[in-house]
Amino acid sequence: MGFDDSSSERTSEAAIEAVLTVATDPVPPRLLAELLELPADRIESICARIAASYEREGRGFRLARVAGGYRLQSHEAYAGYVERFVLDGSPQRLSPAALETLAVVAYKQPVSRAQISAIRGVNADGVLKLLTARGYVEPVGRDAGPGQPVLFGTTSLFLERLGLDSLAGLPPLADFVPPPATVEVLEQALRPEPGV
Amino acid sequence: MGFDDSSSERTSEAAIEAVLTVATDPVPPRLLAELLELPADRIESICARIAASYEREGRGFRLARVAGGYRLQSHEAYAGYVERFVLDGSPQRLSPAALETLAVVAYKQPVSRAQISAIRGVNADGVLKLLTARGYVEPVGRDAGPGQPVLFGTTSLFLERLGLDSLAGLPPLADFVPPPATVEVLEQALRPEPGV
Amino acid sequence: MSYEVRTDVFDGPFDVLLRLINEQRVDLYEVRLSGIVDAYLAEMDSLEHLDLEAATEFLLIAAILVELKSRRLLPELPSEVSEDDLALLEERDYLLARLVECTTFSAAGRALSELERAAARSLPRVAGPDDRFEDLCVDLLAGIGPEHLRQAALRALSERTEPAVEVDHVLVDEVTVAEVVERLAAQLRGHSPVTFRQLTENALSRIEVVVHFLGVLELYKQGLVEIEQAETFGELVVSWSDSFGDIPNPVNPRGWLVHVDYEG
Repeated sequence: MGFDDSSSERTSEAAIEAVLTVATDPVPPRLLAELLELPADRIESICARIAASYEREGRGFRLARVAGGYRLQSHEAYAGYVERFVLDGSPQRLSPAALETLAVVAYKQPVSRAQISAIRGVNADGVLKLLTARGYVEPVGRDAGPGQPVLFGTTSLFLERLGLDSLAGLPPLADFVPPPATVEVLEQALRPEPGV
Repeated sequence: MGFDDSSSERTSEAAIEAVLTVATDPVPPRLLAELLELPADRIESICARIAASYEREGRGFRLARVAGGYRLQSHEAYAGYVERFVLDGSPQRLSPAALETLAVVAYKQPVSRAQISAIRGVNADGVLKLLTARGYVEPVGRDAGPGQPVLFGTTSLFLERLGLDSLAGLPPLADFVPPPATVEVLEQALRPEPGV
Repeated sequence: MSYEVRTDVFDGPFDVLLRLINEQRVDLYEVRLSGIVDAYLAEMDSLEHLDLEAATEFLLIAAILVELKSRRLLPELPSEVSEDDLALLEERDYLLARLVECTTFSAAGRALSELERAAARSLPRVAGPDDRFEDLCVDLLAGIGPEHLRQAALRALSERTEPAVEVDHVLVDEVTVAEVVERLAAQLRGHSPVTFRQLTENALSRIEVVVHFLGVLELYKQGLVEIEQAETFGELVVSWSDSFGDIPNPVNPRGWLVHVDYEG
């Protein structure tokens, strides 16, 4: 439980836990070091302590070191519950919002996360994560502009599931003209600087 | 630490933790009850215990009850770190006009566009469009009356973003009725002659 | 006098009125109505399309204000209250009810914003299942064909529009004037005079109080009750009118607080 920790040590532990809670991908120790303004080796030792405490307390999650970073993940001892949850509790079909996001990627690829969010009017992170995890969407490159945002496109699995040979098989949007605001957002992809 | 817990109790706690670690939406207690084959009230008490232990141990995450379910979220005490980590930043703030419309929908739902316009004294189309795009508001049905206008209500995303478990958690509208002194000011301003 | 008019989102006539009354703390009769009108027209011009409903609403309010103002400016008014006066009072109280309601929802909106701000300090976990559970996931695209995708793209890329023309009735509150008139008549008939305060002590909201006030006015208009007020701002005392005994039932009023028809 660490009652012998200094309070700043506890704060560092909790700050790392907070960041890992919201992270969707493994967080490199270097990034944690920047956030907490601590040397990387301190981060490593703090993370080791957190991991040990979860293990000792028999928590349902663990702190794993994967792909060059740390992430929270479910403990394999409870994989049975997680499997049933994924089967019963996770969406059986795409929500209308998710389908619309997928459609934007399909028709307007390559597009950045920020462009999708701007078109949809809501943060698209969660949906993109889901679509990527299911293999319908993947990163296809980076924009040349500042921050070099990742650009997304659809996968061959996506084509396969829709029964299409190629993207050319998507039914045309015909004479549909998007409203000016949408056009503006999309055109930014064609400029050297995305400005998003 | 709970070393006096039965081991099945510890298993239940950990199983819930494992499921909440992989969940992307609030998990209804009913679903947890099915997965763990426990009555729903047991689930509630186990979740209360988990939440209390995180709080007691000063964890960087907490177990919250929102939109009718449980979810893990970062602890607000470490919001500074999380905000720096999540570069996307917080969503754009809603204008006073949008907030007022959102309040009308929240408290009067299901409510038609014309009813909203009448209360606000101004056409609500644009603002409703914005709130719908943000995912805070959605059409929930049609009125039986003439023209069968679309009726709007708030979404579970609205509850999630406000950190509410259900609409019952909204502060009572009566709290916002202007105090008598204010009404007096309004009344006097509209008084055609003193002492009617 | 300057008017702060919002430029990004149109706030509406009630907000402008409320701002004038609350912030500037002016007597409305000393406000140059033309100033409000000018500010409004400028606002209308800046909108992409003319909002007929809002414009009509504003003209209605302006008309009520002009009339109230003109009456105040007249030195002598007949001592007895005429039909026209009553109608004006009704309009005035209708307006008051709307302003109170508008104020209420403004405050509620600010409270929602505070909730959101507080909740945003605690972000949810959305990472989802680890990779090893990927195989378990069902095909989310089952049953979705290219045409579904096309429709979704059209929805996502167009501004969401709902059917624009609606014939609708506006329900300001659950309590209708008609209901209140009947309730008041039952309460007053054959009983000793009561104060307006007593009549409304169980009211749940201020709007309801206003509706009761309108109900009393309606009964007064039909000659069924008498209203006395001993002094300015004093208690209103309502009594059943003896001359009618207990013969007539009150006629249901138009119930205009309940059914406001908007044409547009």
